[in-house]
Amino acid sequence: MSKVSSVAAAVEQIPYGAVLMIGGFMGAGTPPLLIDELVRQGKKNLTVIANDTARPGVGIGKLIDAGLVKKVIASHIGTNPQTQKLMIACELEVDLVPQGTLAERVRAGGSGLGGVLTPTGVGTTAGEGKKTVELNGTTYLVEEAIKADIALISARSADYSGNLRYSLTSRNFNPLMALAAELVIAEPNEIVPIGCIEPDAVVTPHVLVDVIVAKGAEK
Amino acid sequence: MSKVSSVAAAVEQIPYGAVLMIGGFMGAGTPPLLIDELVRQGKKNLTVIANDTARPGVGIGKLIDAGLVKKVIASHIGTNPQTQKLMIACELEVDLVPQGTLAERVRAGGSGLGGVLTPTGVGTTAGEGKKTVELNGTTYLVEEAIKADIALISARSADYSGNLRYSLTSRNFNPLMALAAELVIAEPNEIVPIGCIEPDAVVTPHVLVDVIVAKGAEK
Amino acid sequence: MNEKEIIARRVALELKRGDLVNLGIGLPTMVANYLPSDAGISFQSENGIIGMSALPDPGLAGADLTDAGGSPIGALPGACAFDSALSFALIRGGHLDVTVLGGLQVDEEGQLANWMVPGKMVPGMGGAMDLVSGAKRVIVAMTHTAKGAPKIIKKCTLPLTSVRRVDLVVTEMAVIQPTEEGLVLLETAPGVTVDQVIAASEAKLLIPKVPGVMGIAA
Amino acid sequence: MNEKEIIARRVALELKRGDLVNLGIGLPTMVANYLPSDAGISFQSENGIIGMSALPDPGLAGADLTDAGGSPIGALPGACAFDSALSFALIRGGHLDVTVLGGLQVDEEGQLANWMVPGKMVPGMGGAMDLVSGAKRVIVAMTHTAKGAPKIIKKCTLPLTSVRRVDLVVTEMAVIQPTEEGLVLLETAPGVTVDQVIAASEAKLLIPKVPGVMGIAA
Repeated sequence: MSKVSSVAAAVEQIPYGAVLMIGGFMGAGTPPLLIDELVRQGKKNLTVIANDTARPGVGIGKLIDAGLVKKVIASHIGTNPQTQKLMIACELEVDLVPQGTLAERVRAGGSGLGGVLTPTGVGTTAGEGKKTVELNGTTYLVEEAIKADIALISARSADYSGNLRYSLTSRNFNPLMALAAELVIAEPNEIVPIGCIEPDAVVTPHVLVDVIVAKGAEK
Repeated sequence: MSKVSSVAAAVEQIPYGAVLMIGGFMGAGTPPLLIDELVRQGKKNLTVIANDTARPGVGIGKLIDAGLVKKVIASHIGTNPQTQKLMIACELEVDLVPQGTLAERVRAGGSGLGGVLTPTGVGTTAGEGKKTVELNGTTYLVEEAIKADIALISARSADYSGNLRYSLTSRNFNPLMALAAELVIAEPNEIVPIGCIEPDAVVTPHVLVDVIVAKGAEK
Repeated sequence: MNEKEIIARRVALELKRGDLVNLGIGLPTMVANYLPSDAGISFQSENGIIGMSALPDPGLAGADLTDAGGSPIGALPGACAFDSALSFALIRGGHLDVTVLGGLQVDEEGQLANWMVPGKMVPGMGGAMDLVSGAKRVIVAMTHTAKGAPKIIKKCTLPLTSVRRVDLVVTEMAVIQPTEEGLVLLETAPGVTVDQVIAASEAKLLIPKVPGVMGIAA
Repeated sequence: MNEKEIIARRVALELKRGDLVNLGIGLPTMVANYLPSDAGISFQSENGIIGMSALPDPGLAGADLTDAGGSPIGALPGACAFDSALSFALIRGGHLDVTVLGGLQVDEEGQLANWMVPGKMVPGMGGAMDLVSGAKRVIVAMTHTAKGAPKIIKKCTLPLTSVRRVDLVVTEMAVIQPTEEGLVLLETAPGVTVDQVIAASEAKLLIPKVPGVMGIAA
């Protein structure tokens, strides 16, 4: 059975209130068609786990603009005044996580680890209320694994089985999020026949990808 | 200053009693010239962190044969009767670690993490004496980061700056170990000019590699 | 048909289209021989590849493409290679549908011991502890007895591989499903009676009214 | 030469051949402008690249190659791209030689606050907490005062970025080295007196007999 789906059909699978991981860094590597379709279908009450909320009108910023997001777990929202405004008005819950910690928490969630021990954030507000572990005289925060219902990722190429490779700084959180969600929907720039991405160039193995969206797909 | 070195000069930098990480899985991806030179120079009392000790006469098995190894930290020694014989005779200390845990411990060591929380080994001898952390009703072992003095890794290609890419199942522990040692010595099959490995194909960034060995190198 | 072949052919029936499967070294590896080439099953080798295949010809081996035992293998179209951390992220993270492993002992709680015999054989656990902790389904493929001694026993005496209950045990005599209530005898092999299975097991077996007859892949 | 340029030119002198360097958004990014192209320094952007360069021409931008602020950049020969986990493995794992960040406050213990003003500005820490915890050297590049108020103070009142002591603070007035004993005034800018620096700082400064004059990269 083909994994290829239209953008509309893929987004129809996303329930209201879903916990989404969305790849990208300031919009680069955020799947553009999936974002636009989320807005078109008006999927509400979303929890979004992502590095940032980009800018108004850009990438995840479009979801913020449309008022679809209930909660954001991110490392940075400083470039999006709308996110900050909604947060201050208590219309949007924001959980700020150090960027490297966010990457590890997503990776841990996808790797069957309970979490990681990191020195980042010890003694700061980022460490408040968290367990700590002492090892060889150093204190580490216990940073728990995080998972999502659905991951929306972008890629440079997919083959029809779902093997993915990425492009430059658009890679960022995408391969980590592909590990950490129940349903993984990938939006590649191109789809190539199986066997046309050499094994060493594949970054995300096909077994992690459930749906590949393509602009002209029938379904 | 060029990172390229002769095999002999590179191995001369390794002190007796060094803690070495050595890439490879049953010999595949273990740097052959560096292993042979370690034997030739008779570097004694080594601690070797590796997935396995391969077979007698193969890869890390050659170091065991030559009696150079004091301690092994590995996931599997079952294919090397010599390793088992020396262990039972108490002439070789062996610390057995689940393979996925070994991979994460090396990665953690190279990533500035204190360790990871894993469900693997809970309730078994692999968990004896280890700290545990409870999260959401699940018990995890605290598996500590591990580092080495020197990593010996193999690669398919290096460029002259030290960017590395790997080949198929020879990749295995090599990119993880490249993160986790003070000195990283890489043995590529070929060295290409800087700029000839496209940015997306680089697996180990050049900043991690200190020495590139080449058969015909002058130094 | 020898014991191992019976076991491998029965295990093959457990694998479904779309599954990602890891076959342990030895007997479990034989399972792949009894699947049609269009079965739609992906095999992972823990040393870092999905899409491995048998080597089409010994002359076509490459030193950089080996299985977890170090033997040369082939790759199918769509194969992908990765490092040991990602390999075990797939295993531990619940992305592996089935692991098939050998066993030394399985007990009434469904716990498996398969990685050492203290004082005699200490090969190390390799990937076994991660595989049993992390795979969605764990199938133990082993002979029912070892030199006449039962391997399906009340309580494991050898060091455990994991505290997780395995999902299915396939031997040349029977198919047994560990459950919360105990070991259920699902099927007996053709020509083997329920009483023979009971006699060859130390563990208590729960016997349904009509145990099935063990299927065997073509 | 404006304040920012003075600071950036002085920071440039701290970078050595072979260093892997991360420059924060804003003022720190300017540091790259004052290094010769053959300086042998590698720049990392935390969104996943080493070997970034300024865009040679606006017409040569690609959507998939951006800096941590989302602006298009170029790549040098030998550049390499990676995911966010490896990017922060490099930062946290001690592989990053120098990070240059902006600052809101630095105190007598050498601790930095640079990521939020409660109730006013909550941009998030982004990569700053990892950078300050993990880099081998942390250089704070900031103006000496904000609207006349000192930023070098006795004790940070804003939330800390890390409990780690930063290694150097470069302002348009002075170069200050936090040490176990306190903040040492290493250099004053050309035309700035020691007394002027003291007056513009709330923190106690340790004054060597002869503070140097601040160097400035060509």
